[in-house]
Amino acid sequence: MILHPGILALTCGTALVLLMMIYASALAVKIVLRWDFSSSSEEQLVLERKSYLVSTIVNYALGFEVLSLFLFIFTLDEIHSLFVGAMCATGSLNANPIGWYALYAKIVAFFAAALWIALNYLDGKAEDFPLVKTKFRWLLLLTPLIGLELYLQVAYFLGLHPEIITSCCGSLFSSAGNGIAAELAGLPAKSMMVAFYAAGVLFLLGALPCLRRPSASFRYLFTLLAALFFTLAIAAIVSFISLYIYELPTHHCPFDIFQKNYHFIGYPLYLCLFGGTLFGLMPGLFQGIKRIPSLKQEMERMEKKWVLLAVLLISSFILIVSWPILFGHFKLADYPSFIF
Amino acid sequence: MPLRILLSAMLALIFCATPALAETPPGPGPKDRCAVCGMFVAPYPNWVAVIQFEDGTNAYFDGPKDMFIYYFDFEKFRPASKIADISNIYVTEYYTTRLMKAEEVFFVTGSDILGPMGNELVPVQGLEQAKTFLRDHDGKKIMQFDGKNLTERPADR
Amino acid sequence: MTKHRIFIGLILLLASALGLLLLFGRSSVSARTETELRPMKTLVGALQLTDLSIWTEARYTRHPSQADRFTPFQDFPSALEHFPAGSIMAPPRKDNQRP
Amino acid sequence: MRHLKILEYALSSLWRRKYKNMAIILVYAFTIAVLASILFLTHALKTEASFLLAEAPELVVQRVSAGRHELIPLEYGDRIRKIPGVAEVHPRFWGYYYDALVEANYTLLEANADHTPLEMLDGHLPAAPGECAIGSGVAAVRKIGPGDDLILVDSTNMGIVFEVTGVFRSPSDLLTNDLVILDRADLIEFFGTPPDLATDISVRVNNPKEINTIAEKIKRQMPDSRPISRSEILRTYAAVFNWRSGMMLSVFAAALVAFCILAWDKATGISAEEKREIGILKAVGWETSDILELKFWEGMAVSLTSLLLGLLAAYVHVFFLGATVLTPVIKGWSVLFPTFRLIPFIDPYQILVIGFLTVPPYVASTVIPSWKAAITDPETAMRG
Amino acid sequence: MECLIQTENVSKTYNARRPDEFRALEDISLRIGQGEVVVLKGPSGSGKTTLLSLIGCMSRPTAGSILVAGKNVAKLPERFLTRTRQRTFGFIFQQFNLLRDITVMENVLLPLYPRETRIGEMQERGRTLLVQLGIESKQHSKVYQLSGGEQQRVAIARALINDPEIVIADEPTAHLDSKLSVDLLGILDNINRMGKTILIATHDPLVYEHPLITRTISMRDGRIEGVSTP
Repeated sequence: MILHPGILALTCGTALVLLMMIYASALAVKIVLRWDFSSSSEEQLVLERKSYLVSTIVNYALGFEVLSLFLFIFTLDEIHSLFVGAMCATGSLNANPIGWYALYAKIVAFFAAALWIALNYLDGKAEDFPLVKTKFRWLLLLTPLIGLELYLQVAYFLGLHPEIITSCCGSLFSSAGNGIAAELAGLPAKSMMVAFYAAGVLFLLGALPCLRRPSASFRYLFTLLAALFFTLAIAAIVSFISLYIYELPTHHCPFDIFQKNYHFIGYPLYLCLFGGTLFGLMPGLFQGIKRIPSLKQEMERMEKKWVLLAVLLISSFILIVSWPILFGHFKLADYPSFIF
Repeated sequence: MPLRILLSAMLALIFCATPALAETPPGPGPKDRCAVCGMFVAPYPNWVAVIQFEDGTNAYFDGPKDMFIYYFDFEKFRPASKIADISNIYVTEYYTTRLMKAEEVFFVTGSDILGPMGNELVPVQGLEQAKTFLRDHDGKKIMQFDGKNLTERPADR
Repeated sequence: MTKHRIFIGLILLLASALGLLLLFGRSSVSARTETELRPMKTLVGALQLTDLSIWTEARYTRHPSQADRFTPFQDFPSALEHFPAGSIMAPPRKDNQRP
Repeated sequence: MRHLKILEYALSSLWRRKYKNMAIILVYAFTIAVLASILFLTHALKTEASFLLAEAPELVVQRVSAGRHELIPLEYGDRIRKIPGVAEVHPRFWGYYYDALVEANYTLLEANADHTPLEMLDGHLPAAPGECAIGSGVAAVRKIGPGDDLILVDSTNMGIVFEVTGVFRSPSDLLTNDLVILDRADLIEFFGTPPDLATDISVRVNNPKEINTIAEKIKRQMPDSRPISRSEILRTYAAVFNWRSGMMLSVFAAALVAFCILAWDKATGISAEEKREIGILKAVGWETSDILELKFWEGMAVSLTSLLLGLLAAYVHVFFLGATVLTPVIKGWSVLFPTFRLIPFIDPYQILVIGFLTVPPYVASTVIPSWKAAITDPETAMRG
Repeated sequence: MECLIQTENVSKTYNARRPDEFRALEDISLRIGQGEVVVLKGPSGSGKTTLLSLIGCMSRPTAGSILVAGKNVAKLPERFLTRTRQRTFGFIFQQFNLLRDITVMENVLLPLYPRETRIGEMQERGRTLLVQLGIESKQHSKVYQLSGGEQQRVAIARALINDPEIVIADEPTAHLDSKLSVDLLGILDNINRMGKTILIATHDPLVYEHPLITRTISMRDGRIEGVSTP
């Protein structure tokens, strides 16, 4: 256990959010059980008012999730000096592999909270609360997710012992290592590049029929492509994009790009990727909502916006990423066999 | 046997001492990039390799590996010059972190010491030290550069 | 209808005051790195110092990095925590112990 | 547009209860200032330590006997020198001295023979037997300066007179406050150190990649030795200061909790006047979400102002006033305690952490009360 | 005459199924056309205020339907109720319900804060209204510095700021002497001339005997007792 101010802030903050979310879930259970829109009873009115509290709490929780993702990564970066051989945030994560899961949980929680807020927003657009039960049922899944995140985070920080010898990204992300991260890094850059750009083009092309035709299947496809692109993009960042940004063929760390040395390029890069993926996921995931008559029109209007936003964000992501590849000094060379 | 080792060590000492004083090329500036992969060289002073040309220019590398890639594919990287234009090749010796002539050191491959470009040919001066390094760091082969080719010393496995 | 302007102005003022302090701090960091830290660094090199001279009351507080694992116990034979500094300072860490 | 207007209203509503809100901002800012001072102080010390100790010997080899630090044979140094990659080996002589006169502990250290003049020293290091150089803390408690005599009692209970030839300048207090530098021969004689033994051995290594291998070889060849690498020293300091700030933060978090209870109380104890006000707002067409936004802006205004004020206060306190309020807490029993002339190493991360430590509790403690206020029935305005 | 408000068998019960259950309104059906000035009259506790708050979209009825400008608001979520209220109604409350510590202008502009109106336009509208009501000189005064009649005018200005179709006034003369009450009726007359429908709850004879009134509805114990047209 390391008693570090950043760790303290993360743990306390997440615990607070979890507490609030548990309270919100208790309200949600009540709402799901007792909701009866046709009733004019005062209880129904109270429930409607409680739903405001729940959405306020989730709004704050999402804000916290976004910021805490950054704080988490910065904290990892701060404490890496405590571990032998750790050169960057990745080294800190490798010091206790649970850290990776904590990070995944944080990312999933971010998407889940954002999607929930979108659902809540849509619900507010209709005059008959068509999504109340749905959204509060989903909320019951969001809370355990945050609980899991807190657990993983605490387990990670508790399991950190400064004497652990971690491998720095150099060796862990080298093709000789094992584990998912190493496999990602070990992916051959050339074929990875092809896959990444192919997925990007497919995704952008997938947007066209969504804008023209009302068919649902195109939207499902679009969402699938968004998910596919997101995973490929993360893999590509680790496998070759980071190399071009750092101009270092061994540095696969996906976090160092937040630093000043690299002109804070990580912020717009991840903002575009995460935002684009979020908007790309929504058309397919919310397709069922179109069946609700009071929301159909609103949905069709919003959907266009989402697709456009997704296309815009993802293409700027691809642009940011391609810049150093196309115009940088750095060249990825293939090494002749005589060396090894 | 010990006498021979001592002699070779002394010889190596003399070899390294004279050129180090006389004509060691200047270290890389902050703007110097590796001639093969394009990354900055200055942040990795313990790995710098330099090819010195007769006309006084230097080509910098971020490790012996890239230097050899350049050397063995010379026409591709510097079509304007010939191999004969090279006056000296320097690499940074592992234990002393000083520049030494590439012909005067042994190169150990496959070790767990990674350079900025990952696996490296680690330059070690003196056969005894090279063997120590091979043992300490899980190396695979000891190689030698004779000014033309990089060859393995088969007896040292 | 101007309160929000005043407020935003106030926040900007405070933030820029903080920003100026940080900038001032950064410039004084670079200035003092040159005038103070560099000579102090040579001092560390010349005298081969390994620790900061902050808490001089006990061995393990004066030289935390050099203390062995038993020093803290040696230094307080009867009391569990002998030195006030000990309450905010962990005994030498295990990572200082090569197995 | 809408948001700005709601902000405008939030500010005017805060202003109407200005004394109460100012009191809250002050208390909040004070709490933040305390927490931020701790963080700034420890972070500055940590950064300075890591910067300075980057010059420390790559390896210090101690001998451990029965779990305790013992004198090390000089012969170990010769064996270490043979390990490939070792550049230099120096035996070090140093020790502690308790000065009964002023009840302070000094650290006695030998002067290494070869060195250039030190900028941080007025005068010079002892060049001959009978001379000494002292830290400014020692000079202050003993009220001596260059040219004066320092009398110390040696291992045979003899008072030995050293002439002070140098005093370290006070900017270097963090390193030198309690030092007494003696000539090597003097020091050996003073402590009565047996010949061919040293306190420990410092080892210089050229290639940082090789340090751990060399440490392992030393440990293997001399099993009773304990090599301490520079990175371990640095990690120790990082851990010590993290521990320290974490510990103090936990203690002072009580203040934050107290404040949050205050905030909660203030927010729940909504007065009849406020309730009437919100009722009117809702009656004239404000939605529940508008009231929630109003409350959000109120909270933002309070916490942002307090955060900035607290950070400013902490900065001034730590870097201009030398953390005067905190020093008694961290000083402990040290007689010689350096005055902090901290170098303002702060980065946005520190500020982010402080924000994270202080704002979410406040937000969490006001969210339910402000919702309670927001659901006030508009009908109350009709009924009076 | 176009029908603007239509209630159909509206009832409102407070604290339903509890010992303190209270039926405030029972089975109210009425229609109010555009441009009408309707008075609800009856003793206190007869359900006038409850009916006004139901029509004014401040609460939902326990049963029945209420159509405001053709839209049924009986079952709307609070959010949409508020939106309808914002756009359709202006309220003049019995106790003026002004915020004491802010200026006259800020009080008048309160309904516009949560809407997308530019600040300049808001102030323009406010000033016009204050000029019309003759209290322009007081726009920067705090409410507690005003006399009762001036406060009433501020309240009227606030009710008109969002240009409502329907103005609802609950006992508007309760705190005014007879001279001021006459003035107020004059103002209401002007408002009516601007084409606005006015709904007044009162038990002040000065009001319900005024020639302006197109219809008087008498209420008692939550029921309509009788309707009279002068």
